[in-house]
Amino acid sequence: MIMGHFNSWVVIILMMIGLYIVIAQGNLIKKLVGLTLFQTSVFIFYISMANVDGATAPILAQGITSYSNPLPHALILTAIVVGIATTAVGLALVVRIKAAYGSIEEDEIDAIDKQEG
Amino acid sequence: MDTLMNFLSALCLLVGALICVSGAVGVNRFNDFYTRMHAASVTDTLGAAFILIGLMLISDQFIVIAKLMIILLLGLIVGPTTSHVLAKAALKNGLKPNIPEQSRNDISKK
Amino acid sequence: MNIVLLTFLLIVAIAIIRTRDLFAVTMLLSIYGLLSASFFVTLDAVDVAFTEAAVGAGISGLLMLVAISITGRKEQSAKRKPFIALLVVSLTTLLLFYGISDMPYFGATDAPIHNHVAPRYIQDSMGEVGIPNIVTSVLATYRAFDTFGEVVVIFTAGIGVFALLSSSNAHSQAKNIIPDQNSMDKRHLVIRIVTKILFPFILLFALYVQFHGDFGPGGGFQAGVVFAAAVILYAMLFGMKEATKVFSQSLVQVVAAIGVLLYASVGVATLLLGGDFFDYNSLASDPIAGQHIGILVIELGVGCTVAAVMMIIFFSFNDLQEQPKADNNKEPEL
Amino acid sequence: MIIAATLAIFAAMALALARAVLGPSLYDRILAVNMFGTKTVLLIALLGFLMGRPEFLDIAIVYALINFISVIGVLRYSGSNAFKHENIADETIEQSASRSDKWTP
Repeated sequence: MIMGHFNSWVVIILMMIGLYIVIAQGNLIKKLVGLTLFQTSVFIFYISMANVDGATAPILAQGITSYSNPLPHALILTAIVVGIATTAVGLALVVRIKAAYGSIEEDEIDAIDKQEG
Repeated sequence: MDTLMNFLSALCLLVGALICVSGAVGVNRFNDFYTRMHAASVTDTLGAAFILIGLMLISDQFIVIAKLMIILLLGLIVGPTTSHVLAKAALKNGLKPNIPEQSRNDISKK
Repeated sequence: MNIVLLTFLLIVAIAIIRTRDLFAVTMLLSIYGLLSASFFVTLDAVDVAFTEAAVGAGISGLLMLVAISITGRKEQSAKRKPFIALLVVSLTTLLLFYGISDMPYFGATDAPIHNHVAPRYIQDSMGEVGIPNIVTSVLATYRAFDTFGEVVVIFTAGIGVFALLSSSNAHSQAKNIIPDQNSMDKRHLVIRIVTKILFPFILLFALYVQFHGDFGPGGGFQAGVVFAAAVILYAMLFGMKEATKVFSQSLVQVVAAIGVLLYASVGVATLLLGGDFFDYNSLASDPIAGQHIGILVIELGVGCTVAAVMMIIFFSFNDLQEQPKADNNKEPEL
Repeated sequence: MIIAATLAIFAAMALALARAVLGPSLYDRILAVNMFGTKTVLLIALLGFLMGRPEFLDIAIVYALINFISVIGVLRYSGSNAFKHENIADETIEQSASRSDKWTP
C-alpha cells in the first residue's frame, strides 16, 4: 500500500522542489536548474507508469514474454533531447540578459527596469 | 569448472566491492583534497577492474565479455587521466596541500 | 532498489535548494542526471537511460557551466518572499497527493496504460515492422509524425540559440585580439594525447549506436548526442579553431537543416509512392523491407539534426565565452 | 554475490554523495562527481546481470565516455578566470592555506 505509491510521492516532492526554486529564488540560472528538476520529475513519473512487475526492457528476445510498456519510453526519449535544447535557449536568454542589464538577479533587473521606465 | 568460475567471480566481486567502499570511506575521512583524491582515484580504478573481471567470469556470451572488456579498458585509460588533470588543475588554481608542520620542515630540509 | 535511488534523488534535490554556489549546483545537477539515468535502468527503460546518460550527465552540465562562466558564479543571498512560494508549493503538493491517491499502484499489470495500445505494439510490431527494439519501432514508425515534430522543435531551438547569441555586441568586438589561449594548451600533454587516442573510438561508437538502434538501445537521438559530445571534447581541448576546421559553423548549420529535410523527404516520398505520410510500407515491394529503409533514413536524419544542433549550441556559447575575456576585469561582481 | 556488490556500490555512492554535498572546495565536488560516475558505470553493469539481460552494457560504455567528457569540460571551464580558487569565500581549506603558504610545490 505505502510502497505502491512511493514513486509518485517522490515525483511530487521533486516536482515541488523544482517549483519552489523557480518561484522563490532570484537567480535566473538557479531558476533554470529548478525547471530542469521539474522536467526530470515528469520523466520519472512517466517511466514509473510504464513499469510492469516482472517484465524486462522492451527489446524483443527469445524466451521472454513480458515487456514493459514501450510507449512512454519513446515519448520521454524525445522529450529529454527537446528538454536540453529548450534549456539551451533559456541559457542563451540569460546570457543576453546579463549583457543587457549586467546582472542575472531578478531583483536587480526589476530595479533597473523601474529606474528606466 | 563451473563452480570454480563462480567461486572466482564471487571472490573478485567481493574484493572489488570492498575496495570501492574503502575508497569511498577514505574520500570522506581524509582531511585534505589531495589525500582524498588519492583515496578516490586509486580505489576507483582497482575496484572497477575487480568487479568487471568478476562479471566477465560469469558471463557466457562473447559480446558481453567484449563489452565488459571495453569498459575495463576505458576505465583504465580514463580514470588515471582525469585524476592527473584534476590534481594539476587544483594545484595550478591555488589550492594548497594541507601539510602538517613537522613534515613540512622535513621537506624543506631536503 | 529504486527506493534507494529515489532517496538519493531527493537528497540531491534538497541540497540543490540549499546551495548558493552555482558551480556546486551544476555539479549536483550532474549527479542528479547520473542518478536518474540509473533509476531508468532499474525500471527497464534502457533507451531512455541511454539518452539521459548522454544528455543529463554530460551536455546539460557543460552548457550550464559555460553559461555560468559567462555570467558569474555567486548567487546573491536575497531572501525573497519565500512564504508565498511555500504556500503555493504546499497547496499544490496537497492537491497532487490527493490526485495520485487513486492512481494504479506502481508496477500493476492491469493499469489502464498497459491495456490500450501497448499490447498491440508488443505483440504485432515484430510482424509489422520487423525490428526487435519496440521503442525504436514506436518512435520511428507508429509515432513518426510526432517524432518529426520533436526534431523540428530541436532544430528551431538550435536556430534560436544561434540567433540570440551570434548577434550580440560582445561578440563583434575583440574578435582578433585574443589568441587561442583559452583552450588547454601545451601543458596538458597527457590529456591531449589520451583524447587523441579516444576521439576516433568515440565517433565510431556513435556510429555503432546510430545503426544498432534497431536491435538494442540506441538510435538517432542518442547517437547524435554522443557524436556532438565527442566533437565538443575535441573543441574544448584543442580550441575552437582546430575544431571548426572540420566542423565549421556553416557546415554544421547545413547539416542540421539537411537532417530535418531528410526526415521530411521520407514522408513526401511515401506520399508520392501512393502511401500515407510516413507509411514506409510503400517504399519497397516488401513491406518489411520498406519499413527498414524508412527507419534507417529517418534515424539518420534525426542523428544529423541532433548532433548538428548540439554543436551549434555549444559553439555559440563557447564563442561568447572566449570573447569577453579581454575586458573581463571590468565586471565587478566576480 | 552480485547483490552484495550492488549494495556495496550503493554505499560507496552514498558516501560520494556526501562528499559532493559537503565538499568544501570546488575540486572536492569535481572529484565526487567523477567518483560517482565510475560507481554508476559499475552499477549499470551489475544491474544488467541482476536483471538477467546483460546485453545492455552499451549504456555503461556511454557513461564511461560521457563521464570523461564532462569532467574534462568542468576542468576546462574551471580554468577560466571566473573560477579561480582564491575568490572563494566559503573555504575551510583557506584557513589551512594561510598556515602553509610558505611551502611552495
